[in-house]
Amino acid sequence: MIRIEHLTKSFGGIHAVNDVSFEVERGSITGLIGPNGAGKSTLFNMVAGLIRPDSGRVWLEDENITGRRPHQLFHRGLVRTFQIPHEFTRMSVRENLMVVPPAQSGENLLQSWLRWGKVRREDRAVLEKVDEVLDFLEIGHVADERAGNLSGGQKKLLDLGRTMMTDARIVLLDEPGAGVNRTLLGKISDAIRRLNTERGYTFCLIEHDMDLISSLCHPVHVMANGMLIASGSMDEIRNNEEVREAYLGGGISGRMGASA
Amino acid sequence: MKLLEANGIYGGYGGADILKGATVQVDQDEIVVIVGPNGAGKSTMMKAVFGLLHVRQGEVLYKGKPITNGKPEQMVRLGVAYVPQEKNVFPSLTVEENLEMGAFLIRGDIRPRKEKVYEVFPKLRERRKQQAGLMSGGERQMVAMGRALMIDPQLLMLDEPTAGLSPRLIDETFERIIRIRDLGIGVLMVEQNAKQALAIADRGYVLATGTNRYEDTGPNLLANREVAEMFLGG
Amino acid sequence: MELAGIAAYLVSFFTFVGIYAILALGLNMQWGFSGQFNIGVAGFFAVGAYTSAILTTPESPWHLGGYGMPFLVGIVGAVVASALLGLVIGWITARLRTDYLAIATIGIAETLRLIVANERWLTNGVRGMSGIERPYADFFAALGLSSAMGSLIVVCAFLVLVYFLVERARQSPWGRVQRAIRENEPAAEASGKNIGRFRLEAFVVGSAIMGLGGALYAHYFGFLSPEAFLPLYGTFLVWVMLIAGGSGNNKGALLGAVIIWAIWSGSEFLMSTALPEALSGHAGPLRVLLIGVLLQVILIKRPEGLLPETTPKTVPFGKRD
Amino acid sequence: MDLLIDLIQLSVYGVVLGSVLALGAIGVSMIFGILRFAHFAHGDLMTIGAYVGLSFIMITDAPIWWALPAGMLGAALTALVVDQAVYKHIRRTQPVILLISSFGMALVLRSIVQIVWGPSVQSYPTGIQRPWWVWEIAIVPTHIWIILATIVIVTALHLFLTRTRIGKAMRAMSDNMDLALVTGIPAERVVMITWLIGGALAAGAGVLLGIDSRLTPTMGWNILLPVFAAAILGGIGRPYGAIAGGLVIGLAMEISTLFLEPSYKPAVAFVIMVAVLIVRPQGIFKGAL
Repeated sequence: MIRIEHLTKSFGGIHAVNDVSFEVERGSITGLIGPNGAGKSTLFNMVAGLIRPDSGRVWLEDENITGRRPHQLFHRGLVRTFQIPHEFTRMSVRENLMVVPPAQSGENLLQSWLRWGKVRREDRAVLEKVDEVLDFLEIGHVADERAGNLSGGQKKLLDLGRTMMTDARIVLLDEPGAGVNRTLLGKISDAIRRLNTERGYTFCLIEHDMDLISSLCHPVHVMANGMLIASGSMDEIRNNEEVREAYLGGGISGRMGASA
Repeated sequence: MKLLEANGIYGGYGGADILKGATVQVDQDEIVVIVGPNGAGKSTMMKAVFGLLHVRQGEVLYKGKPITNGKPEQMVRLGVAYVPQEKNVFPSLTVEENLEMGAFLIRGDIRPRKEKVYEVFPKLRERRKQQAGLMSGGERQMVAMGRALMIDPQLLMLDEPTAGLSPRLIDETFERIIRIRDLGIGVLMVEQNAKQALAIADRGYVLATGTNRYEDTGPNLLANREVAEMFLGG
Repeated sequence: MELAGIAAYLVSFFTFVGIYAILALGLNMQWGFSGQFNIGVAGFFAVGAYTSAILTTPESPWHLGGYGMPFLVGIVGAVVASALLGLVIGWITARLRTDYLAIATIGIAETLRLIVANERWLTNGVRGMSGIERPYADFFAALGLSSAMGSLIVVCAFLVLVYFLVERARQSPWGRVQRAIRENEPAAEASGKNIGRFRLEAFVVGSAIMGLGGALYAHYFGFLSPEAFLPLYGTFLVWVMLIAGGSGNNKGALLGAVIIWAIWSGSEFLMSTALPEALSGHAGPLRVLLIGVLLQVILIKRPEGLLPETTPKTVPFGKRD
Repeated sequence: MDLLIDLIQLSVYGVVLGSVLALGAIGVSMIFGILRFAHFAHGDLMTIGAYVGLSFIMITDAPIWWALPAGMLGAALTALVVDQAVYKHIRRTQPVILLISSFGMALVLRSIVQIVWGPSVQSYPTGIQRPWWVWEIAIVPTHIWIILATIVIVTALHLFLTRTRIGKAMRAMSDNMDLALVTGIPAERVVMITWLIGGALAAGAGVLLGIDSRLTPTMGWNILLPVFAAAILGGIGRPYGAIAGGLVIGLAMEISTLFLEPSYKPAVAFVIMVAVLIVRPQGIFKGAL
């Protein structure tokens, strides 16, 4: 579904990402792991349109999406979440989700002024969707809370909820488990799995929590020093000597570049 | 009496706690390493100890005296120096000026201290008039550590001192850390290069999801099969 | 004071409040909703005022004009002209960080004031434009009302219209996106919103509303000179009103306009009567000092204003437990 | 030929104006570097400095140049008081709140000037200025003194920033506030010193401007825009760039009078600034505190 071809990016002469290629299959939950500074986030940001690659291409289906802005990618069905949750701080949780659906006619100011009835009708439909998402994520009890007051894990769920408010079916998750306690982590991974099996979402995620990776992801790609060093199932990865070295440090030369 | 004790620390960046009862202790003359998966709260622990993050519960003791939620300035006065992970030099200042900033709180002649740092890092003497921002990653790390040594600390806290360095420089850095320890300075550091760090450590802690999982001598932790597993799960 | 005097005073008081409330609502659109820092309100105010004045006044040897257009054409002209100005400035400053936007907007306002003061063919310069009529006076005279009263009614009518439009904008999905962009730009972009477009829209509509305020001022006051568009009157008071009332909250903007104008005009009255003789020559600066200190106190003690921003009632039906 | 003479003559004026702008812009730049906001009351600090200097020499009957240290002291203390009374309390909120506050503070300072010194135009007793003629260029003695005074002040600042402990700490804080804190640099004290120096530099600009022309309560506000333009042109947060920025803006403003009404001078500065912001939002000159 997403095809990454020979992506390369340097910062100040250091290869953060060096000629990486792989594919994210439709309907998969693809994992991307690697030690800090391996270039995972840089790669992610290139796919998500925040950083322009020095060379290489990103394809979505058969369309070249290299260098597209995030809002353009959004309208092609590709959305992302952030490592540190990005909530709309002083807006309620419900509003946070209501912002997302594209092509709301009320986003046009003239329509809002002149066709209030239609705008309200649409809002009602959006609200129903919001409530459904809140129920799905089991955070309905904080719907009227300011998003800034949520706990870190709840914000992660809200981030995931925002992706559910779209028609997008390919979601890039940047460390969905970072800084989240065990209980919520279970909830998050559960939500990801259900979205994948029940609703046909495709996920590509960066994660450090190996439990989450091994329970969810297939296949898993491993990066180190800006390069792809292994791909396969979690079991194959686990028995790969090079991966072991990369994670425990020492063996791999030139471990440089942007931090994850 | 321990040099530093941080017992049962709870805290985070607002919202949920990242640290959930983590404990770390350092003696004089020892290198203590904190390792663990990302998001375990390693760097957070360092910040909590140094007063950069609010400790919600638990206590930090320095030479037996409580210093929980002290100001960084106070820590420096007590003789604790901290080197953050990134952006740990003043880029527009020269090497020498960076060192002088390290000794900002010291009254009196700081030249002997500078000399002492130049002895540990001879390269810095050659480059003392150079702007720190124009130096390589390895050299910057030397400047950062030299800056921290200027207060003649009893405890040196290093947050991932080898991040982004090549293997040769990593080895050099660890050698220097051993020399610093041999000067009688306690070293507390967080490391991603767990294998090497544990190899030089007198003691190590493995942190996961904000709590202590393992605590042992460096070599013992290295030999521990379960600890190795932690980095790849399962 | 006689009853008639009090009544006349109240009419003038509320007319000014109405005009300032319109300006504050325009600023709320830019700052309160969208987080765009415009301290060149006076510039848009001036463009609106002069545009309507030039379009509607009879021919004069002293300045451009003689088009003798109807009142509503003047109003529309003012709105369009200030919207166009907002479009140009908003487009130039779209990529700038807050501080630069602030400097750029005050720069354009000061430059416009220089043009107004120096281009005598256009505006009669510092001598000002006089004889701007209240074209609605005849209509109200027929109803037995004074033209001052007529001005108040006209201003209030426009205020109601503007309030309605701005409040609906706030409650609409459009306003929701504006607040989302203000709160977290990367997340808004990741949610598929074209940030540049939304920003520009808020800036342009806010500018147009300020232009409308300018036009109403011109017809009410009947005389325009660069003095009226000093940053003090045109920009500073409006900002204090919005901050005091509560930025992001349209009712706050209204409340701020009433309270601050009451303090501002009340202080004039107070100082003309109660000031010791030695200070009587300093009434003007003392009033500015008072408002300036008031702003600092609000920023320190209650930065969210008297009426803090609220969440719009997005839920037309209550599904919540 | 005449055009060339005009051009040179205007360039001399431009350097004089540029000196004044540079002193103001350095202060704006320093405050931005450390506190991260554009200080809108800076022009009115200039005004305060000019008036304090004038009062000092009037009261003590001292020679005119004594106005410079007196005004600098007065404005430095004013800046410190303003910071401690107001800015200090809102420093932990968003920088934009400081921006609004300083905009209000500009009016507060101006009204204080009006109350203390009155609204009328005043001037320094420079006496009759007999120009020296070099070729066909008139050079007024005070202009030489203004440029020299600027050089002295800038040199002193340079020595302060590069030779003293506290000066280096200021540069360190503008480089990296977080690192400065963990190094043990006392941030509040450095901020206070920043205000003292920023205020003193503003007053330097104000007194020199007052000597060159006249004093009005709005003199500082009227020159604020060119000062900002100079700071932005130099790369805001970079004081040495501000010097170059000041000279470029000063020259452009004076030379523009060849073909524009002199009253449009601030607009010229503004247009240059906008052009710079469009092309290079970071400013033109590279350098650091």
